[in-house]
Amino acid sequence: MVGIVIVSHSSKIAEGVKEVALQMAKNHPVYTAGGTADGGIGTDPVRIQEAIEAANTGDGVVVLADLGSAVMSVGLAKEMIDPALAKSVKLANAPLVEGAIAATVEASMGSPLAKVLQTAHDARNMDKVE
Amino acid sequence: MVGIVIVSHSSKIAEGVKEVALQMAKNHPVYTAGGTADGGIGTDPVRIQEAIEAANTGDGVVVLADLGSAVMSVGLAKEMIDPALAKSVKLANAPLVEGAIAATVEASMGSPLAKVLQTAHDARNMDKVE
Amino acid sequence: MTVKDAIKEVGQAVIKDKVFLTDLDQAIGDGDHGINMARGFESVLPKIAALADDNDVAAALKAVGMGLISSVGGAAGPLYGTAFLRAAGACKGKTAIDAATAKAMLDAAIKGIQDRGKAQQGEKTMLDALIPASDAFADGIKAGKNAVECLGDAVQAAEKGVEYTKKISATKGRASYLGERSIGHQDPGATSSTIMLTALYKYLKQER
Amino acid sequence: MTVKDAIKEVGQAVIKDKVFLTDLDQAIGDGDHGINMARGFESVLPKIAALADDNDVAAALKAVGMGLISSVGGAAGPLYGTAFLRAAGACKGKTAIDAATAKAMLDAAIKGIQDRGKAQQGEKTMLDALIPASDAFADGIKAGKNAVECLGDAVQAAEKGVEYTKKISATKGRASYLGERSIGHQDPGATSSTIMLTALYKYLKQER
Ligand SMILES: Nc1ncnc2c1ncn2[C@@H]1O[C@H](COP(=O)(O)OP(=O)(O)O)[C@@H](O)[C@H]1O
Ligand SMILES: Nc1ncnc2c1ncn2[C@@H]1O[C@H](COP(=O)(O)OP(=O)(O)O)[C@@H](O)[C@H]1O
Ligand SMILES: [Mg+2]
Ligand SMILES: [Mg+2]
Ligand SMILES: [Mg+2]
Ligand SMILES: [Mg+2]
Repeated sequence: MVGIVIVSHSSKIAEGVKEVALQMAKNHPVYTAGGTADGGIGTDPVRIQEAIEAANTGDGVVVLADLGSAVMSVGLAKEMIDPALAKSVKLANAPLVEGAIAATVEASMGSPLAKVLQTAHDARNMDKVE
Repeated sequence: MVGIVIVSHSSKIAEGVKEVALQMAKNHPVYTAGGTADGGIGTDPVRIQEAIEAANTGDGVVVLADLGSAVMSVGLAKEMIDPALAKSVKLANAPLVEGAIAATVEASMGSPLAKVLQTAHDARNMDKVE
Repeated sequence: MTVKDAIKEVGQAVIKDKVFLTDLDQAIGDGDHGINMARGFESVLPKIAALADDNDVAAALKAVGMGLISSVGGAAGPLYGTAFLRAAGACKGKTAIDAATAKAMLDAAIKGIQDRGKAQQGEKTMLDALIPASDAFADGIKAGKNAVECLGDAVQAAEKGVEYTKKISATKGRASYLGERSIGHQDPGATSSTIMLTALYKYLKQER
Repeated sequence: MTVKDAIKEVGQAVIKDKVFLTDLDQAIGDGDHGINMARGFESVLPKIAALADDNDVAAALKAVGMGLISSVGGAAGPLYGTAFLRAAGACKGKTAIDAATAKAMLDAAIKGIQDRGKAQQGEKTMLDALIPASDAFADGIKAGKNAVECLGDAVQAAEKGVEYTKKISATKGRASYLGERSIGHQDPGATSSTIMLTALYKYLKQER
C-alpha cells in the first residue's frame, strides 16, 4: 500500500484531513506532520521525515503539502531520509485536502505509486459549483 | 471588506484554515462552518448560513468548501438566507486551504468581491514542486 | 390514513435499516449513510408528531425537508431535504393526494435532487431508484391505476434500479472516488430511497 | 577569532532584532520571521557552545544548519538551513577562511537557497541581499582586498539590496500573495541576511 503523508502549517488542518481521509479508507497508513515541534503554526522537516518513514510500508509514499514553505520543508525532509526510500517518496502537485482524500482512496485500493500521485494531481481539476 | 467563510466536513480543518489565514490578515472577518452540529464529520447548511451572515459586512462573502456534499450544503444555505444577501455570496471554485488563504489576503487589501473570487479561483494553479 | 402516520412509517423504516445502509456506504463511501439518515429522521419524527392533525401534506413534508437539512450531515441531507421541500411545493394546500399529484410531487423531488446534485440517471445515485420509480408511476397512471397501485409499480421499479446500481460505476458523490471499483456494490442512496418508497406503499396499502 | 564566537555574535544579533524582523513580516507576511529566526538561534547557540574548540568551521556551520532546520518553522528554516549546510560543504576541513573560500561559501549558500526556493534575484527575497553581497565580495577580491574588507563591501551591497526590496513587488514567498501591495516594504529575509552579514563583519573587524 502506498502511504500518505499530510503536511500542513496547522496541526488542526493535518489532523482534520487525516480524519476525513480515513473515513473513506479505514486503517490506511495516513500520517501527519502539522505545525511546528512546539505546537505553533509552521512546518518541521524533522517531523515530516518521521511521518514519511512511518507511512512507508515498502510501496512508496505520496506527500501532500499546503503552502510554499511546506514544500521546501518536504524537499529538505527528503534529503534527510534514506536515499533508497527518498526515491519512492513523491510530493503531489495537488491541493492539500482534495488531493489527500483522493490519494488516500486510490492508495487504499492497492494502486501503485504513480497512479496514486496522478489521482492526487487530478484533484486540481475538482469542480465546486453549486 | 469581503467576508470569508470556510466550510469543511471537519471542524479541525475549518479552524486550522482560519488560523493560518488570519496569520496573514489579522482581524479579517473569517468565519467557519466545520463538521456537523453535533461535532461529527459532515456539513450543516444551517451553520453555513449563520457563518455567511456573520461574515457579511456589506461587501459580499466568498465561501470556500472542501468536498461535493459541502458544495450542496452551501447551495442550500444560500437559498435559506435573505435573497439580497445571497446575490453577493459566491462559492469559490477553488481548493479549500489554498483558496481560503489567498482569498483572505486579497479581501484584507479591500479588493471587491469579483477580485477576491478570482484570486481564490487562481489558487487552483498554485504549483507545489520541490 | 394521515400524512403524519405515513411519515412516521417512512422514518421508522429508515431508522430500522440504519446498520444496513451504513454497511453499504462503508463499501463505497465513508460509511455514514445509515447513521446520517437515522439521525435525520430521529430529529424529524418528534417534529412531525407535534404538527396539527389537519393533514396538511405540504406543511408536513416541509417539516421533513427542513429537519433533514439541519440534521443529516452528509450529501443525503441537502439532497433529500431539497426533495421533500420541492415535493411540498407540488402539493400546497392539499389534504389528500391523487395519482397525478403524487406523480408531480415525485417529479418535483427528482428535479430538486438534480438541481442540487447535478447528477443524471446512470451515475449510481438515489436517482437510479427514483427516476425509474417515476417512470413506472407514469405508466401506471396511463394504464388507469390509482395512486397506491401506481406506487406499487414504482416500488418495483426502484428495486430494479437498486439492482442496476450494482452494475455501474459511480460518477457522482463519494463513491466516484472508487471509479470502476464501485461496481458490484449497490448504492446506499438508491437503497434508502427505495426503503422510503416501500414503507410508504406498505402503509398506504394497509390503510386503504 | 573563533567560529564559535562568530556564530554567537551572528545569532545574538538576530535574536536582538526579533521584534524588528517580526514587524517587517507583519506588514507583508504572517508576522513570524523574527520569532522564527530567534527561536532558531536560541536552539542553535547552546549546541554551538557545546562544540569542541577545534575551530572546525564546517562542523560548526553544519550544526547551525541542522539546528535552524529543526527549529525555525517558517520558510527561512529550510532556506537558511540549506544555506548553512552548503556553506559548510564549501569549507570542509578548514580552521581558517581566506577570501576565496569565504566567497565560495557565500555562493554555495546562495545556490542552496535557490535550489530550495526556486527564486531568482529581484523576487523580493533574501537573495536580493545575498546576491549583491556576493557580487561585491567578488569585486573586492579582484581589487586585492582581504576577506574582512571584502565582507565589509558585501555588507554595504546587502544593505543596498534591502533598500531595493522596498521598490519591487514580491513574486516568491508569502509576500507574493500581496502582489503590488508589497511594494514600499522591505523584505524580512533580506533584512535578516543583512543582519547576519553585518554581525559577522563587526565581529571579524574587531577581532582582527
Ligand atoms: N450529486 C449527487 N446526486 C444525487 N445523489 C447523490 C449525489 N451525491 C451523492 N448522492 C447520494 O448520496 C448517497 C450518500 O449519502 P451520504 O452517505 O449521506 O452522504 P456522504 O457521501 O456525504 O457521506 C449516495 O449513495 C448517493 O445515492
Ligand atoms: N522561495 C524563496 N526563496 C528565497 N527566499 C524566500 C522564499 N520564500 C520566502 N523567502 C524568504 O523568507 C522570508 C520569510 O521567512 P519566514 O517569515 O520565516 O517564513 P514564512 O513565510 O514561512 O512565515 C521572506 O522575507 C523571504 O526573504
Ligand atoms: Mg456517506
Ligand atoms: Mg459523509
Ligand atoms: Mg513569516
Ligand atoms: Mg510563517
